[in-house]
This record gives sequence, structure tokens and C-alpha cells, in this order.
Amino acid sequence: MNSSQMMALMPILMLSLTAVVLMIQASIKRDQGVAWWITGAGFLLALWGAGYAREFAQPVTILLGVDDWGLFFTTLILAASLVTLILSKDTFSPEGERKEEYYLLLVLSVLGAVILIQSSHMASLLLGMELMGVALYGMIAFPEKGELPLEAAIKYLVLSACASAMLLFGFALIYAATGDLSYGGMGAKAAVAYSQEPLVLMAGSAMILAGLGFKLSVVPFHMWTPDVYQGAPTPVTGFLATVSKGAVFVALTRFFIEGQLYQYSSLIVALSAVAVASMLVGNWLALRQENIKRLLAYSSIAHFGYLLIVLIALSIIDNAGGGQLIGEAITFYLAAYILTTLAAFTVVANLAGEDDSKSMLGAFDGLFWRNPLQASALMVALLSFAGIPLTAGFIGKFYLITVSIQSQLWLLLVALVLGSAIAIYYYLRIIFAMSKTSGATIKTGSRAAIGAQDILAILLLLMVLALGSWPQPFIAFAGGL
Amino acid sequence: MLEITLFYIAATIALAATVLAMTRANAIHALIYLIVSLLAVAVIFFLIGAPFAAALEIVIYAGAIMVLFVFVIMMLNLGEEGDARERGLLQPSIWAGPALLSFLLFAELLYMISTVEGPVSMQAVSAKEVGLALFGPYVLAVEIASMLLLAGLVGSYHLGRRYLEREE
Amino acid sequence: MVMVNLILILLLGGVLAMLSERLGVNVPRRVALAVVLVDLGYLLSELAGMPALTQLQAPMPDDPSTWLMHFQAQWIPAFGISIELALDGISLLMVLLTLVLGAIAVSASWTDVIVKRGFFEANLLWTLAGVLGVFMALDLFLFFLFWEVMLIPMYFMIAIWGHENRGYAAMKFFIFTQASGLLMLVATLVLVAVNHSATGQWSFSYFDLLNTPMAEQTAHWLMLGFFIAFVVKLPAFPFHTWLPDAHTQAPTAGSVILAGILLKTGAYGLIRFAVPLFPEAALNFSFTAMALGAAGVVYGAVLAFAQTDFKRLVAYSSVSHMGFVLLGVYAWNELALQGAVMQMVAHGFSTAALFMIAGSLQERLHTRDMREMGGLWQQMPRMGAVAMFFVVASLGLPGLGNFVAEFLVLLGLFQVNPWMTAVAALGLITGAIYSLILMQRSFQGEISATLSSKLEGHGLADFAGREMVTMMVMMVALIGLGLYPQPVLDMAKPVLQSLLELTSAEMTP
Amino acid sequence: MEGLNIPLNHILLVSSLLFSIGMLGLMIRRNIIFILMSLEVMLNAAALAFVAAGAHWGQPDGQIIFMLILSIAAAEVAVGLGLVLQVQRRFKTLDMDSANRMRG
Amino acid sequence: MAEMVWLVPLIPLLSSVMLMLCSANLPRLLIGLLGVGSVGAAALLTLSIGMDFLADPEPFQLTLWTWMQVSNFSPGIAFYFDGLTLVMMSVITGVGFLIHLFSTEFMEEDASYARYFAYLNMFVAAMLILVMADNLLLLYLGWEGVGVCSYLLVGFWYQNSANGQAARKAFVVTRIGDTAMALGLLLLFTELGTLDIQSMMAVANQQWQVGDTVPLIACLLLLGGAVGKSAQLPLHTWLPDAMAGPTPVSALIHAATMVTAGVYLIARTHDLFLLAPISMMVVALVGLATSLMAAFTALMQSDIKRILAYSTISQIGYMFLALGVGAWAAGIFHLMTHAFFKALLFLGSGAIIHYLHHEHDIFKMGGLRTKMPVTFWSFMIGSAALAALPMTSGFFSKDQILLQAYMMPGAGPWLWLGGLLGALLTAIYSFRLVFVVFFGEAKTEPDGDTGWRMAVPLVMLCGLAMIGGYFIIPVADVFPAVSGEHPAHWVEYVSISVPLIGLLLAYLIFHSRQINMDTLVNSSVGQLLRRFWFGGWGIDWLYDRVFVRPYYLLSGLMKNEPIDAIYGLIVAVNQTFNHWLAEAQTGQMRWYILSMVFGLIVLLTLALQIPLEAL
Repeated sequence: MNSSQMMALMPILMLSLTAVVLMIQASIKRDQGVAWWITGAGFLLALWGAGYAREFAQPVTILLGVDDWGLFFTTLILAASLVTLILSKDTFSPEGERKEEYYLLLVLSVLGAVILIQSSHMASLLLGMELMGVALYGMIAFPEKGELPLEAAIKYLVLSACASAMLLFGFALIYAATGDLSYGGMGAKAAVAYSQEPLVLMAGSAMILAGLGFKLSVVPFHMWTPDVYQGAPTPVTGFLATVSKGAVFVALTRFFIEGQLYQYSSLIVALSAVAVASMLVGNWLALRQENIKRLLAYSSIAHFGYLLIVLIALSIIDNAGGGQLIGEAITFYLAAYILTTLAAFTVVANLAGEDDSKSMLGAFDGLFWRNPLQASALMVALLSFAGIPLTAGFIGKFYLITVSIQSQLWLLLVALVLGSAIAIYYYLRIIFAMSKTSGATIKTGSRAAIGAQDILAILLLLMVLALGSWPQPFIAFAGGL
Repeated sequence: MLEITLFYIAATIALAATVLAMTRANAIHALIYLIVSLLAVAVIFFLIGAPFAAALEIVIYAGAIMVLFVFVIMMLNLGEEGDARERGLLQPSIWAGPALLSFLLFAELLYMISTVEGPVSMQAVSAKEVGLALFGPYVLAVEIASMLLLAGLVGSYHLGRRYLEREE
Repeated sequence: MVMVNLILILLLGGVLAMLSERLGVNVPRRVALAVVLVDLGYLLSELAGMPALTQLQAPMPDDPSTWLMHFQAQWIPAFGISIELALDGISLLMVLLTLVLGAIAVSASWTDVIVKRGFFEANLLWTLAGVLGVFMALDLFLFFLFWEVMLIPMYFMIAIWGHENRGYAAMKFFIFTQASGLLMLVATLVLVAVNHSATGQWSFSYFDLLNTPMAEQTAHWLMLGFFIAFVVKLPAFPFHTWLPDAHTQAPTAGSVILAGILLKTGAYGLIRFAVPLFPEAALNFSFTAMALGAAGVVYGAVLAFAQTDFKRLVAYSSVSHMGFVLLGVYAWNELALQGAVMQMVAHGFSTAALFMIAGSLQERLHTRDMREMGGLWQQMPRMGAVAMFFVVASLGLPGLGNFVAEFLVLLGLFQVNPWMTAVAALGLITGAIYSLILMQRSFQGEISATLSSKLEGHGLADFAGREMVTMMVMMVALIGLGLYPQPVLDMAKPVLQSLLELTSAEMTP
Repeated sequence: MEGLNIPLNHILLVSSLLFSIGMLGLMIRRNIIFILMSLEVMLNAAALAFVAAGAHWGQPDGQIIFMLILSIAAAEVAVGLGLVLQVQRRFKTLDMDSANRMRG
Repeated sequence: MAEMVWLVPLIPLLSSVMLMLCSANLPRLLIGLLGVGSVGAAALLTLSIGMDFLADPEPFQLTLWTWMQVSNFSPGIAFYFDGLTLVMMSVITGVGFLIHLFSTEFMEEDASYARYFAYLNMFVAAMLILVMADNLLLLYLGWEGVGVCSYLLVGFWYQNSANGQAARKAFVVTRIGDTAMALGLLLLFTELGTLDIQSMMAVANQQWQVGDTVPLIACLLLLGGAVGKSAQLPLHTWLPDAMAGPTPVSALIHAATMVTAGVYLIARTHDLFLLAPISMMVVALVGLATSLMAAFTALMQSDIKRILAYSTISQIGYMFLALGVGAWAAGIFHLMTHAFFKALLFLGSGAIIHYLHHEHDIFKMGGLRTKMPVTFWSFMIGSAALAALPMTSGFFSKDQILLQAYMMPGAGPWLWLGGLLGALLTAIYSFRLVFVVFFGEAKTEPDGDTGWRMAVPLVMLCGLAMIGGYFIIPVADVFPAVSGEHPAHWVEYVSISVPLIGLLLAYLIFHSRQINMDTLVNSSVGQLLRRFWFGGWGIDWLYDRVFVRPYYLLSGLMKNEPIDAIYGLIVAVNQTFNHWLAEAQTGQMRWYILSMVFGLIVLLTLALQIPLEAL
């Protein structure tokens, strides 16, 4: 490893440094305020590092492949982590619990996500995912009060470990078939292996898809999602929904593309089944859900179902011509999804905090009149989820539809349209609840000064709108990655 | 031939011990069987030319990780009534469905394995080679693994500390 | 730029109206009215500098400069999406209708909205802005955007200020139009993809997408995608069921805008997009479409008759009337198309007025149930007379706009399919039946027991100045349309002729 | 050491069986301790497959992944057992079937 | 003067609009002046234009503006003026003026005085437009306009639901005919390319041969309109109910003018009918059948206005008969005379009703001869004319019709016989009315006899009913000439004597009681017939069962939107899926693991399919 490669690892280094500094700080004097600032500074440094590393983008050992695309998502994920950090400050455990560990876990989890994003080798994928996951267990179970976080954590841990075992076994099978653990090497050798022992390769791939599918919470590996979303502290839920899922999807994409798995039609069939099931089941589940966090969980199931279309389309469009489109589609959709989800969870975190009953739909009655700012942010987020024009989600959906048309995936397109149509209902239910004039007693009186949470909500709202109404700069940017 | 015979013996022990571990009502008993299973796997490692892995399996897996289990079981002081309930849970109605699923899973894996070409020679990989690779191309993995262990440490510290504080 | 300004004035005006609530609860409505009138005035003043509207040249589909106005600016060049707005006779007609009815809608809700007036007026103005966009956008992406976005403020109008069952109605309205809109989006994208593969260019421009060569089967499916989106909005049988609920539950201004303008976007879409983009497929499909239209005419009329809710009855009458539009569009000859355009305008006024009357009744009686009305003429003779006027307008009395429309549609349709015409003509009879029963149940007959006990000898306030002025505007408009429809026909004529020319080459069987 | 003649597919068979048994345990046990043990069995099965595949190809990578699996298992178990303590304290039972406060 | 013809409908129209707009603010006197004066002015204008025309009988056409111009469809707001128009306009404005004048007294105490005159003026305007229209579309405007006015006036006393019911029935039933007529218009335009009546007939004569199918269909469709408006079989059922309106309205609309619009329409488009002899036959048969059916029915009624209503139906049947046999001028002539004497009769009955506290039942009247002399003499003269007693106006017109019917080749004598039967019945029922109401013992006490505003119209109409038969209507140039042949003299004698026989019978039965019909009436067959005839031959009953009730039933069944059930099904399906899936989220971890393993197995199964390219 030379110095230029070190430079390429700048965001990872910065995050590791933050972790170390946090530990040192804890050993000197425990102070969660300071820890918060250190974490924030660490994220900012890492953000800077992500920008800095662009000049040095290159593979670093066999484990990591730093490239523009990965760095973009690194940036996005760091930004999302910053949002999580800001949300975490006030919205849970207000009674002065020592949160230094929490910040440390957060940093470690982000570190895992960044590694995951840049992984080019099964070992780094594994480690990144586990690092992210193990830290998340702690974060989910962090609150001292209440049983729900604990239940969520134990479920997440067991199921996640089960998924990891599947993933590992799949890796082992692929390794047995190809003798290479890096994506590229595996992809190159897979063709030979496929001609000799196709089943081992396919079974391995299927188990890997199952393992990663769990983290993406696609059907039928989705069942943990609502419980964990509901039980975890809301900022952690937001983190899980954005950072964890985003990073895993990026890793899956890399693995899928570099390993050239899209060539195998049986995998495509399997993936299509998963995608269709996710789109429909996710939306059906959300249909009458009363708890917003659970509802968002179900909706995320559907969204990753939609997103899988892009991977499936790879099998038809391939890298010729349409590859550009697919790249843009993934980048845009994921970015839009992350931003939108963050906006939604920002509002939910602000309003519900740790109180589970406050995340029920009824608690959002008349929000428009009580807190127009937060309500608008949530509304825009929901509209973006629903794919209404002028929001980022619409352009994302636009991409998906274009991709599925270009690759003539009509069945998936039908599922996408059906799912979106069903989805309108439950997004609207929330909007309707927020617009109720009766439940509000229309008291705007106690208007607190606009806090950091509000600024955050506005910022995210504006970004979602900007991405939806003026997407060209971002498209151009994404096309360049 | 000796190796092959030994392998089959070890494999049989590992499988049998695992089955027993999975079906015990008493946690300590199960743990002992699990350790036996791990030791048997270690033997297999040794037989296929991975002595370093075999050693680690014994030292860390059977030695360290299982001891963690022992600690916890002892801390929780699981009593006899727990055993009785566990026994009651092992009804066919409970395990029939899962067993079917497991069997299906295994059948599919078996189907997959059956296509693998016949006996292929194994090559031994010495500890030195492993070490070189570990601190060569995989050096970053070591670093990340350390972070992973740190995360595990912090997490369990946080959770365990609360338990201990409450105990006082 | 004029067109962009038109939309921007409304958008910003909406913000202004919302903010102005702080100055007093009654300020927003004045602001809103002023904004709409300013917008209208601005448009008229710009038109003054244009060639006489009755002598427009035919807008060529391949040459935007022949259009009355044309505006194009880059937006998402990656996909060939631009902000392309254009105005021809039909668009202009619809834009004018929108603004006039917009002002009327503001007036209609002058007193009946009590809570959150600022936000209400803002939503109203934003809906108008979206509708203007729909009528002017010629980039299919932009069109879709306006198409969807205008629903949101409309949704709020129903969901927040609607009547007792507003949640259900708003939801139904939104889901119907959204789900069908998705189909249109998919169809648009497929069309663009086909065009892309033919020309190697991404473009969403109407001008580029016309005459896209494609397989017959493809054209058929794409046409269906557009068709469904438009007929849901229109609405045509059997996609109409959202309409009675939405109309009934919406506040008066919402009903006025829904019936008066929003439905017309569907008709406009059919004329502008669904047929010209896929002429051959549309021709093959025309029998089905006309059958749906005829079915709608009769079905709407029969159901209207059955209703006891004033607004619901009027809503079903819209279904019936819009059936004529569908018939007119798919007969696709000049007579029928002119009839369809006339129907769009005339129905805009007549139904808007009836909804206003319904709103006034609701405001005074706190019910829309006609079983609790009766004999209201005695209490409110002016309102009764006005209602009578619009009722006979809606049943197609010659001399009023609706008749010209229906007759032209039938005339054009007869040349295409006499039997269908005969079925549609049943609408004239059934239309008379429900229109008159509306009058009978509300304004004529004996005063119902419920009502008289409610009144306890108190009189009801008759229409006052503001309401009469609003009504007069619409009455004059309908009489004008009925006796001298030529200006409207002349405005639409060049457009329709160029569309007919465009499609005639491919439509000749 | 010299080459050994143990067929790869036999080892894979053993590890598949172990994996399936672990899975079975995971599905039938309610006690969280046993669940964690089952997970260990599954991880161990994967590790066996890795080491065997490594030996098959004569590469050290298999063993390295094995070591990584060890660390993963350690971390998971550490946190998992931490949670077990909390579960015992909060729920007064280790029966996971009773942890179903969230549903629907 | 001729170019001022557009003022004739405009004056009443403007008056109507003014009355509507300022209804609340005008004194009664002004309202009356405006209402009556506008029609009077129109009448005067018509008179002076008519004078000019008679001096120089050249038809002329006047286009005000092009109504609409679409493709080759360009109907104008245009008037056509010829002898026929003049006759119609004279009747409308002349009789209309008298009835307006009568109304000022009749409606004196009504609260909605202004509204009444507004409607009535509007009606006159619409009727004038109808007869003056140069093209069928404008005619249709007038046609529908009078329909609406009729609706408004029948339901004038809207507080009573029955009136509303009658008004709606009138409108809807005529609308059925109108729709047929509209279809006829569509067909004519599609075939001939124009709706201008004169050029249309010219084109039709070139384009079609006698006996072609298309003109037959067109004529039948137009006939549909005519049948609806003129209350002929099978669409006559609205007219008796329409008597719910104020009596002057019945006089003007449902006797003198509007109901004869169908006659006018057929006469106006006679060239088309000539091209379709079958349609002519249909017209004649419809007319005859209607006139007989209505006459029988009139015989049984006891409501004074219903008797007159059925008599109107019957008389219009005669006009149709005339049109059907090609006696165009005779038909129009009868139209005019009928306008005089039927308006007279209606106004007379109006006077009775007005002064008898809205009593309609003739058997509750009696002996009014001395109490209401003006009315009595009106009725005498009117009934004489109606029964076509010699020297009355009705005699001349009806006699012409019967004779020309007889002359019709083929079915002529049969039609003539039917007509004779009708004439007999007419004489019987009209004098039945006179005898029952004005002779015999007095049963009620009227408030007095008519005031001058009632008397003047009555007297003037008496005069017209007497001398109207001597008028020569200037329609010779409009219609093709009728063959000058006359039938044998005995035919004429029979025709003349039949009404006298009817009068005699009526006297014997209803006044002197020398013929006792009671046994016949009370026999079971008699009862049955009586009820059958009384109920208008059960046609109303039939329609009620076949059309009205099923329609109510259908709409009642569909009220809650059957289509929504389909969407409801979609919703239900989604909800079911939601329910099942939500049930699956048990919260139990073991179950979640099970689902994951299941998923893994599915994935493996799918993935292990050997891909095609590997084979």
C-alpha cells in the first residue's frame, strides 16, 4: 500500500480516527456533549476526505476499490449519518444517559457502511456488513427504557446473523466453484466454473442474494423490518433505512455487476420473483398500517423491490449503451430514496421521539396546523415516496420505468405500476391525517423558535424538491460517475 | 486411507454431536456437545491440511467463544424448571415443519453437491502461507476485523454494564 | 414567456393569498380574486397585440412558430425534456375558461369556507396554475407533471374543506386519477423510447413525437394508456365512479373547478394527445370509445335521476354530458369535434353554476338532501329562476350553449355511426327527466316537513348582489354561446382542421 | 504437509448437513441461548466449507476467511449474549416466543 | 315593412326578459300593460306586414346572422315569410293577444303575476320563432322553446306537486318526440347537406325519388316530433294532464298554438312527405286513430278541461288526417279555425272555472245559462264550431277535410267514414258539455259573469269562430294545388248532416233524457268500456307499467352505483391481501426465521434450474 492508496482511503481513515479519538476522550473525561461534537467533526472530516479521495480513486489492495461512484455514495451516507447524529442529540434518551458509546457505535457503523460501499472483495463485504450490523445491534438496543428496542435488537441480531450465515455459506460455495474471492476475479472465473459446476455457482449466488436480500428487506426476507423499524430509536431507524440499506444495495450492485451475475437467467428469474413479490407485498402490508414507522418499513420493502428492477435490467441492457442509463438510475433512485427517507424520519423523530404511541397515525392528526414546517417536510417526503412529480422520488420512478421499458421487463413494469397505485392510498392516509382540521384544535400559539430540527427538515425538503424539479445537474453528475 | 477414515469418523462425530446439541434441554449439556462438534470439525481441518485453522478452531471457537456461553449460562443460573419447559417444547408438532424445511434445504444442497466432480486432491496450506496472505493483501481486513471486535466490545459492554449495574 | 408568467402569477398569488391571512380572515379571498383577474387581464392585454382570434392560422404540428405562442427552455436535456409551452386556439379557449371559472370559483367560496381561508385560496390558485399548465404544456413530461401536480391542491381542497365524507372522496379521486396517470406515464415513456430507438434522440416534445412510426400493436397499447388516463379524468363510463363522490364532497369552489375545468383536461388530452399521437389505433378503437361515450350519456342520466343529493345529481349529469364529449372526440370530424369543444366550454358554465347553487343551498339549509328541500322557489325566487335557467341549459335547450354542443356532436356522430347517435340521443330524453326532477325536488312542490320545521318561520336569504353578478356572467356566457357560438368555433377551427389533416393521412382505412 | 485425498464434495456435504442442522435448531428452539448456539453451528458450517474450498484450491484465502468468521462470530456472540442478559432482566424469561410485542 | 319582421318575436321576448328581471319592482298595471301590449304590438306589426304581403304575395327570407358555421353546416338565425307563416303568425299574435288580455283578469289575484306574463310572452316569442324559422334548426329552437314555456306554465302553480308532475310529463313526453325529430334533422342534414327548409326541399326533390327509403325514415322521424308536440297517438298522454296549468295557458298553448306545431311542421316540410307516400298514409292513420280515440275518451270525461283537451287531441287528429291525404291547405285552415273556437271554448271554461272557485267537474255545474250569459253564448258558438254545425267556421274547415279524404285514392272512403264517426262523436261530446253545464238545474252559484277583460276576448273569439270559415288563407302558393274534383253530392250531404245528428243525440241523451243510456252504461260491458275510454284507452296505464315504473325501478336499483362494486372488489382484494399478510407479521422470531428459510429454498429452487444456454 503506497501513500496514494492511503489518500484514497481518506474517509475510512478519518472515521477510524474519530473512533479512536472518541475512545481516548471517553477515557479522559466522559462527556456526551464533547463526544457529539467529536463525532460531528469526524463526519465532516470524513466528508472532506471523500472529496479529497476523488483524485486518488483507485483499487486499494484486493479488498477495496475506491472509485467515484463509491465516493459519491460515501458522501451521501456520511451526510445521512450527520443527519442521524443531529437527530440523535435531542430525540432520544433526553435524561442524560451516557451516549458516548452510542456515538462510537455510530461511527463504527458508518465505517462499516463506507467499507461496504467500497468493497471489491467478499472479505471486505463481509466485514463491512458485519461491522455495520454489530454496531447497529448496540445502537438499536441502546435506550435503557422500554422493551421494544430490546426486542427489536434481539430480532435483528438473530435474523441478521442467520442471513450472514447464509451469505457466508454462499460465498463458500462460490469460492469452492471459482477459487477466487474478489468480485472481479470471481466474475472472470465464473464462466469456466459455470460450464463445469453450474449448480454450485448458482446455489452460492442464490444464498448470497438471500443474505443481502435480508439486509435490503426484500420479500420473503422482509419480516424483521417493521418490528425493527418500530422498536429501534427513530434516528437509528432512519440510519438503518438509509445508510444500512443504501450501502448494502451499493455492495450488491457491485457484486452483481463485477461478478457478472446478470448473465445467469436463473438468477434473474429468482431476482424477478423477489422483486415482484416485494413490490406487491410491501405495499399490501403498508395498506392499513397505523404506525408510521412500521408503515415506512413496509414502504421500504416495496421501494427496494422497485430498485431491483435495475439489476434485473442489466441482464438485458448489459453494459452497452444502456449501462449509462442503469448507472444513472441506481444512483438517482438511491439518492432520492435516501434523501426522502431521511426527510421522513427527521419529522418522525422530531414528533415521535422514543414514544411508540406518538408514531401512531392518530398522533399526526392536524399536524399541518400545529407544525406546518415539519408537516410540509413529511408531506413532500411522502409524495416523493409516492412518486408525484416535482419530487425526487418521481424522477427516480421515471428512471425505473424508463429502464424497464428499455429492457422490456413488462411483468416488472406491471408490478411497479400496480404497487405504486396501491401505495398512493397509504401515503395519502397520512397526508389526510395531517390535514385534518378537527383534531388539531388549531392552536398555532406555542410556536417555538425554529430549531436545528426544523432547519434540517427544511433543508431535506428543499433537496427533495430540488432534485425533483431541477434534476439535470444531478443527472449530469451521476452520468459522469 | 487413514485420513479418509479419520475424516468420516470426525464428520460423524461432528454431526452427531451437533444433532445432540440442538436437541438438549439443558444448556450446559448442549454446550458440551457443541464443543465436541467443534473439536471434531477441528480434526477435519487438520485432515484437509489446515492445521492453523484447526488450532484456531480449538483455541478460539471451542475455547473462547464457548466459554462466553458458559459464563452467561452461569450468570443467569438457568434452573431445572427451564429445562423442563424446553423439553416440553420439543414436540413433533413444533419441529415437523422446520424439519421439513431443513430437509428441503439440505436436499437442494445435496442436489447441488452431487454435481461436483469426484475426488479432488486437497492441498495443504501452512500457517506461514496464511500469515503472509493475512498481512499482505488482507492487511486491511485485519484492521477492519479489529474495528468489528471493537464494535462487539462496546456493544456488549454497554448492554452488560447495564445488567451489572442493575444487579448491584 | 407570457405563458410562464401566467402560471407564475397564479403560483405566487397563491403564496400571497396564504400569507395574507395574517392581515385578516377576509383578505385572502380578495387577494385570490384579484390574482385571477390580474392573470386574466394580463392574458387579454397580451392577446390584444395578437392577430384577431377569429382568424387564427392553422397551427402546424411540425412548425411551432405557426402557433399563437410558443415557449421553449431547456430543462432536463439528458432526456430531451424541455419546458415547452404553446398556445393555440383550443388551448387559449381552455385557458380563458379556466381563468373565468377560476374567478367564479373564488366568488363561489366567498362565504362558505370558514377555516384556513388563506390556505384554501392558495390551493385554489395552485389548482388553476396546474390546469393552465396542462392546457399549455406541449412537452409530454411537462404535461404529465402538471397533470399530476394539479391534483394535490385539489386533493387538499376536498380533504380539508369538503363535507362529511371528504376523506373517502378525496382518496378516491386521487387514487383514480393517479393510478390512471401512471398508465399515461408508462405510455409516454414507451412512446419516447420508441421514438428514441427510431431517431436516436431523446425527446418528449409533442412536435417530435407526432408521427412516431410504430407497430400497430404497440400503438394500440400506448393509445390505451393515454386513453384511460384521460377518460378517467373526463370521466367516462365505467371509470366515472370517483366523480360523484368527489363532486359531492368537495366545497363549492372545489366542485366548480372540478366540474368546470378539471374534467376538461381529460377531454383536452384526448383531442390533443390520445388521438393525434396514435391516429390509426384511435380509429380502430373509436367504436369502443364511442360506445363508452354513449353508455356514459345514458348511464349518467339514469343515475342522476335516482339521486336524492343535489350535488350528486349534478355530478352524474356531468358524467352524462361528458359522454357527449367522448362521442364527439372519437367521431373525429370537424362537426363533432367542434361540438366537443363547445361542450367543454358550455358544460363548464352550466355545471359550475349548478354547483354554486348547490353550494348556496348547503350554506343556507345545511343539507344537500333534496328530500329535505322542496318549494324553495317561494323562499328564494331569484335563486329558483337562476336554477331554472341552468337546468334548462343542462337539458340542452336550444339557444343556450349546451344545445349547440350536443347538436354538433350528434350531427358529426351521425355521419359516422347513426345507431350510436340514436343511443346518445336517448340522453336528450333522460337528460330532461333528471334535470326537471332536480327542479321539482328542490325548488318546486311543497316545502318538506324537515325544512319547514328547520326554518320555523324564518325566511331564507335569496341570492344577493355578488351571487347574482356571478350567475349573470355565466348566464350571459351561455346565451352568447347558444346564439352566437362563432367566436369559439372560429378559435377552435384552425386547430381542429390541422389535427384532422394531420390524422387524415393515416386514418383513411 | 502432503496432499490429502479427501473429496471436496464430501466435506461440502458435511458442512451442508451442519448448516441444515443449525438451521433446524434455529427454527425449533425458543431459548435464546440455544438460538445463539444454532447460529454458531451455521457459521461453523460455513467456515468448514471455506477452509475446505481453500484447501481445494490450495490457497490461504479460505483460512483467512475462516479467521474473519471467527471474529465475526465472536463479535456477534458478545453482543448477543449481552442482549441475553438484558432479555433475562427485562422479560424474566429467555423464551423468544414471548418477545412479540410488535406485530401486524 | 317586411324587413321589420324580426321585431315580431323580439318584442314579446324583450318584454318577457324585462318582466323577469324586474318582476319584483313593477306595479301590476305596468306588468299587464307590458305583457299584453307587447303581444298586441306584435299582432299589429304582423297585421301591417301581412297587409304588405297580401298586396305583393312574394315570399321573402331574412337572415339576421349566421348562427354557427362549422364545415358545411351553417344554419342562420333566419326567417322565412310566406302565406303559411303569415297565417300562423296571425293566429299566434291575434289569438295570443286576446288570451293575454283575458289573462289579466283571470290571473288578477295571483301572486306571481309578472312571472306569468313573462312566461307567456316568452312562449309567444318562441312560437313565433318556430313558425318563422327559415331552417329546421331554428325551428327546433322555437320548438324546444315552446316546450319549455309549456313546462313552466303547466307547472306554474309549482307548490302543488301534481302540477309539477304534469308539467314534467308534458315536457318529457314531447321530448321523446323531439328527440326523434332531432334525429330526423341529423339524417336530413347528413343526406341533403342543409337544413334550410326551402333549399332542403329543393335538393330533396332532385336527390330522391318518390318512395325512397331515406325520405320515409326522415319523414317518420319528423312525424315523431310532430306527434309528440301535437299530442297524437302514441304520444298524446301528456296533454290531458297539461290542463293543470292556468286555463288561459291551456287556451293559448294547448289548444290554439303549440299543439298545432306538429301540423305546421308537416305542412312546412310537405315536399318531403310527398316523397314518401307511406309516411303520408301513416300521418293520415295516426290522425284518424287519434281523433277517434280522443273523441271516445272525451265523451266519458267529467272534468271540463279534460273534455276540451281530448277534443283538442281529436281535432288535431283531423288536421293530421288532412295532411295525410294531401289536403294541406284544409289542414292549415282547420288549424286556424280550431284556434279560434278552441281558444274560445277554453277561455269560456276558464271563465267558468274562475267564477266557480276552481270547480272543474261538469256534473257539479249546471244551469249556468242565465248566470253567465257571455260565457254561455261563447260556449254555444264554440261548441257549434267544434261540432262543425253548418255556417260555423269549423264546418267549413272540417267539411273540406272530409271531402278531400274521401277523394283520396284507395283508402279515401274508409278514412272519410272514420272521419264521419269522429264528427258524430264530436257533436255529441261538445253538446253534452253544453247541456250539462249550462242547462238543467243550477248546482253552484258563480260569483258573477265575466268582466270586460274577459268578455272582450270572448266576444271577439265568438266572432272569429263564426266568420272564420269565410277567411281565405293565402297558402295557395305554398302548397301544391289540390285537384278541383268534387265528390258526389250525397257525400257532402252526409258530411253536413252527421254533426246535426250528433247534436240531436246529445240533446236526447243529456238534456231531454229521452234516450236513457243508464242500462247500457251500467252493463258490465258498458262499465268496462266506460272505464277503458275514461282512462284514455289505458294508454297512460300501459306507459306507466312499461316505461315509467321500470325506469324508476332501474334507477332505484342503480342508485348506489353498481360499477363501484367492481372497484369495491379491487379494494376488497387488496384489503384481503393486507389482512393475510399482516396476520403473517406475528412478531414471533421463529416464524420470521421460517419465512427466511422458506425464501432461501424458493430462491435455491429457482436458481438451480439449469439455465437454457447451458444445455
